[in-house]
Amino acid sequence: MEDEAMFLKQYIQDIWGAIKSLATGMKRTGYYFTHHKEIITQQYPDNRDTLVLPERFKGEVVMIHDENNEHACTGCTACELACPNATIKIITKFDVDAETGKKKKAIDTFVYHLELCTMCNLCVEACPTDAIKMAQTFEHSVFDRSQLTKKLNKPGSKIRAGIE
Amino acid sequence: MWSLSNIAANIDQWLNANMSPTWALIVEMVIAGVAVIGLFAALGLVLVIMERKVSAWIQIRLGPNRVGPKGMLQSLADTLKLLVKEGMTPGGADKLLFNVAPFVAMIVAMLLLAPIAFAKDFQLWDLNIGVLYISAVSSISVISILMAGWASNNKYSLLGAMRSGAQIVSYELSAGLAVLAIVVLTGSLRISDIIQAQENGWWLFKGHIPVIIAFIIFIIAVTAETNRAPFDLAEAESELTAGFHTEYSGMKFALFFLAEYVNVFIVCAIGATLFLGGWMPFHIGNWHAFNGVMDWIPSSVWFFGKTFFLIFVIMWFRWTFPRLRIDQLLNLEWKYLLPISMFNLLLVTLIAIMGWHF
Amino acid sequence: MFEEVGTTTEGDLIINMGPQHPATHGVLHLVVTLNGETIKNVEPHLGYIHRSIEKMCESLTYRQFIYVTSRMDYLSAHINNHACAMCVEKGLQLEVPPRAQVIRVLMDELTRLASHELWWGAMAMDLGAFTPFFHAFREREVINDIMEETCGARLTMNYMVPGGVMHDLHPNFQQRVKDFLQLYKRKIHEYDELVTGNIIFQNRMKGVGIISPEDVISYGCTGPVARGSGVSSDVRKLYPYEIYDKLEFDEVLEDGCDSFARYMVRIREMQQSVRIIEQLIDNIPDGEFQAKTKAVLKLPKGEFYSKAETARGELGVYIVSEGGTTPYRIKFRSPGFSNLSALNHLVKGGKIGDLIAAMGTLDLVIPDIDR
Amino acid sequence: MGAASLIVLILAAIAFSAGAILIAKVVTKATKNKQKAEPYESGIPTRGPSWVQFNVGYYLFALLFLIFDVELIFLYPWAVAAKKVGLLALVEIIIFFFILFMGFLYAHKKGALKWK
Amino acid sequence: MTNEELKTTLGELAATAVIDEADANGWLTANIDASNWLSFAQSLRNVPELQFNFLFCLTCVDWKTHLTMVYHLRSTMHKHELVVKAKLDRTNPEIETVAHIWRTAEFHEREVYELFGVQFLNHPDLRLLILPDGWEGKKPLLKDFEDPINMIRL
Repeated sequence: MEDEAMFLKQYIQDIWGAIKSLATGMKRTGYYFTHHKEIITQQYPDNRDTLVLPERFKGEVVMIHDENNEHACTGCTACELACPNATIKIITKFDVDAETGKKKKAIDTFVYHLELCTMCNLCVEACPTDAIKMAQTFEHSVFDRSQLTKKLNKPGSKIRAGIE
Repeated sequence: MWSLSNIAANIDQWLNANMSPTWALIVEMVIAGVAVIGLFAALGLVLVIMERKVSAWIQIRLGPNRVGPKGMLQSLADTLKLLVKEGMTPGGADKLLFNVAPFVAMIVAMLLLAPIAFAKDFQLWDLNIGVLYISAVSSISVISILMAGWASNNKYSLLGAMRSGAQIVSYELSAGLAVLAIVVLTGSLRISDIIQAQENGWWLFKGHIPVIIAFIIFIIAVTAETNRAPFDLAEAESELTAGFHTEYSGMKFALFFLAEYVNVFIVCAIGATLFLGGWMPFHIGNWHAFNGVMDWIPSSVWFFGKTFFLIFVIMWFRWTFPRLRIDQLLNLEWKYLLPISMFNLLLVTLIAIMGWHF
Repeated sequence: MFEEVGTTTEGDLIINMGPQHPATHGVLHLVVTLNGETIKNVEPHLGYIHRSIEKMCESLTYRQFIYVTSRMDYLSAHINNHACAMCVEKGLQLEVPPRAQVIRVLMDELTRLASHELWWGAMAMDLGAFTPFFHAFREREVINDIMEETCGARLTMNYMVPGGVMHDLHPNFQQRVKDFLQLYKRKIHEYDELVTGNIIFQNRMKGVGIISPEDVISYGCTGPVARGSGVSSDVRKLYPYEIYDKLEFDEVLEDGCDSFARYMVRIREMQQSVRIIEQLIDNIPDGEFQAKTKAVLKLPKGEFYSKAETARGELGVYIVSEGGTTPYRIKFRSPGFSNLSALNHLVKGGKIGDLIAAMGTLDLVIPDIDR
Repeated sequence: MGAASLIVLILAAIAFSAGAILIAKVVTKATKNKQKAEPYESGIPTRGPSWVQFNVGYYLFALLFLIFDVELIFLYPWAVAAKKVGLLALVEIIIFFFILFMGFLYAHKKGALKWK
Repeated sequence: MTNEELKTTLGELAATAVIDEADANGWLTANIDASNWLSFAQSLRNVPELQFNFLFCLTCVDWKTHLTMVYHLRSTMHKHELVVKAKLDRTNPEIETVAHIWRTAEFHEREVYELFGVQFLNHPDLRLLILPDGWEGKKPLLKDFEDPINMIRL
């Protein structure tokens, strides 16, 4: 008889504990059901105007041009060497200095394959003249893969004076 | 006063006045058929958007909010999407069973609508064994699942079907015993009698703790019977991908989906009828002013209000609890729910015989 | 058609779970032999996401190869990078400035926290509870935002470089981490309410997937899997790196040997991570965040092995150098690979539901296993 | 409306289902290929037959259910009459349940309720 | 056990093993003959003073002229570590399995088998684990492996 009483007591205790634990969970979900202020989802395409990405966000590599359409790239290919994925290809040319008549190595085209880039930031770190940086753009999808191969130096741009 | 039963009576009168009785009956049948189909479709749309909104708010999300005002037409868009999906039949499947299974599921769900009282005097068939009819017909639903699972020629489906076979038949027992508690108290199997017996108070409040226990057992058992989480082992998503309807697509899948939701509605409607007084308004003893206000609310609103509250509770379960394991599921039934509900029935009988209820 | 029914006398059913299966979180392929609901054998088939990172690294320089390792165990990307950076530093005999060490440890612990958050949500989802997943992401998003601000990315940060870290901390970092800790402490009890205390959850986890301490060692399991069986295996305690030997934290050990013990290890580990972050967040020393290194790194001829404690266990990086600018051979001893090998042992004789529960507590990240 | 409503309901269900499936058939453009018709097993071709002799575990519960469901059917007429019959009904049902419970305990002791 | 003690114990245990000085990681390296590996492994695992119960890394290195199996062992009781290396023939690499001593070796050996082509004798289940079926023959991690389609040379 003792055993049965113990069993029955245990049985009821089990049920009580189970109901209590389930009720605790339901209380928590019930709380969120009634508290809509806690909702954390963002409405992505709608909030595009107010969306602020941190300045370090690595979206794509861009070349910095100032207002005179001048950049700081000397065409040293440090970034090309630093890149693990062959994302960057630099085509150089030789400018002839108008005053001295000396030939000077300069950048012709800075080819950037966004489709290969993994945003590892190693090229930006490697650049000795801070000519390139990571931009905050992130909506990269296009319909044609060839559009992802970009030319980073703007047409007609030239190297800023005094940068070696 | 405006009510569903008045409208029905008016239509009946008008038809009988203008046509021969046979034609009037046929037209009435057509109207009834169209009405239940409409109810079916509407229930599907409403319950799906309700499920999605409830889950979203519980999960600190917004939920669907693009189609229609506040996303309320989302399920309509989903239906349209399902309509243009190709209905596939897998190569090795048993074609006949595979295609018949959704029909069976729908017929069972539809048949269960017959004895439900949607409002005062508004009932398709008030048969004298209403409760027995419900428990008998609802047992057939397991056949559609077994058919679907077996015919698919898919191992996940087969496992899901087997699981739900063991599960539904087991939980049928405690659901039946919980229903019997009310039958004992009322002394009748007729749905209208059961509702009438709750004129001065719902059984949940009149019948002391045993009825509350019966109510809890009923809710648990019907959650399991309709294969809803945490008892959704038949379609346990993380184990059997989609269980018995893995191979179903397009409209055939939609029919299963719809049947599941309508089943949820029906069991909740039965729960509301048996324990919460069906369309009976909420009355408190001698507060005549209060009772008058309550009476003013249409009876159909009372019925749907109670039913949807129970549906909400079942959804609340789903979005809170993890799933049980198959042996635990059967343990719960055979070691806890069944003995408790048997013992509980004795207590209810004692209360009923001694007249201890209010 | 029906004649076939009688032919398999034993009634064994061979089911493919994965690569497209909701519970395998990625492309793990399990061939499960079932008898009814009982599992007779589980056999993993791998390689669906194998990129041969070890081979790729052989053609990358010592600066470049680190970024690839973010793609192994992407949930512990920082710690993978950290282990690799430490291995290169060992070869170069490079001293990392104290500020960089503290930043690294902070980032490691935040990563561990984020990883465990995701695991918690995903595991609850495996067991059929969907809500915890979203609640876990609420906290995890905050960590990801902090990471994004300082490292510039949310998942594959590539923040560790040989000799230190790539950037200095963002000025907002300290404040945001403190805010996060506030939030975390406010919400931590919900984890218990929703999942840990739940009777269904406990029944699903207790006594499931049992592995004895001897088997844990024999199978080479590390991390929370080993600690759930009471085997001390925390690299941070046993072989302290960076400043872990100066920090106050406990190695979490549970002796249940079952899924619930492994679950509790991770839950308690989150609290230890919070403890470490709290100790460090106000005590970040000033100074350099990166040691001066040559532009081209060359490791001397020899073999270098470094280990770190990722969220999943002990990650070993074994570099064989021939003195060049690229590693001659590199081997990642990934924790998931060894943990996965114990899966069959864990679930044999259990139910399908147990397989899901046990797999959830192994916390498998498939790219880590496939590499 | 009476029993005729059952016919209406069955016809309505069939009409609804068939209508939906037919509309879908008309609207969709079906393509056939061999891979599509294969059973879904996480993207891997299935091994061995799907229709196998199944573990007895599931059927045990079906058998148990059969016993108890018959008992449940007996209970319905009793439940209707219980209130009128009075205490005798309670005594009767206690005896009935006692016998049943003994059977249940026997099954339990025999391990029929243990999942194998 | 310190490295010095380890060295003497190992010397007594297997006279043929050549013990190198501690490497950059502070671990001794025991170079053994592939044919002695199984008995050496058994004694490493079972000798009470050694008790190397945790095989934490198992891999192979392709030296173009030969292969080297590398076993990293640790004792969780005595907290000491050891590296064991065994030289293998490149054309027909064969070594005894240790999957029954350290069960983690089963998966790791399968990995080495398919990536380097090392045959593990008496392995319980030596099949492809990572590579797709029908891959036999090409061993991706060997230095002379070429795959012009999937491998992009930078």
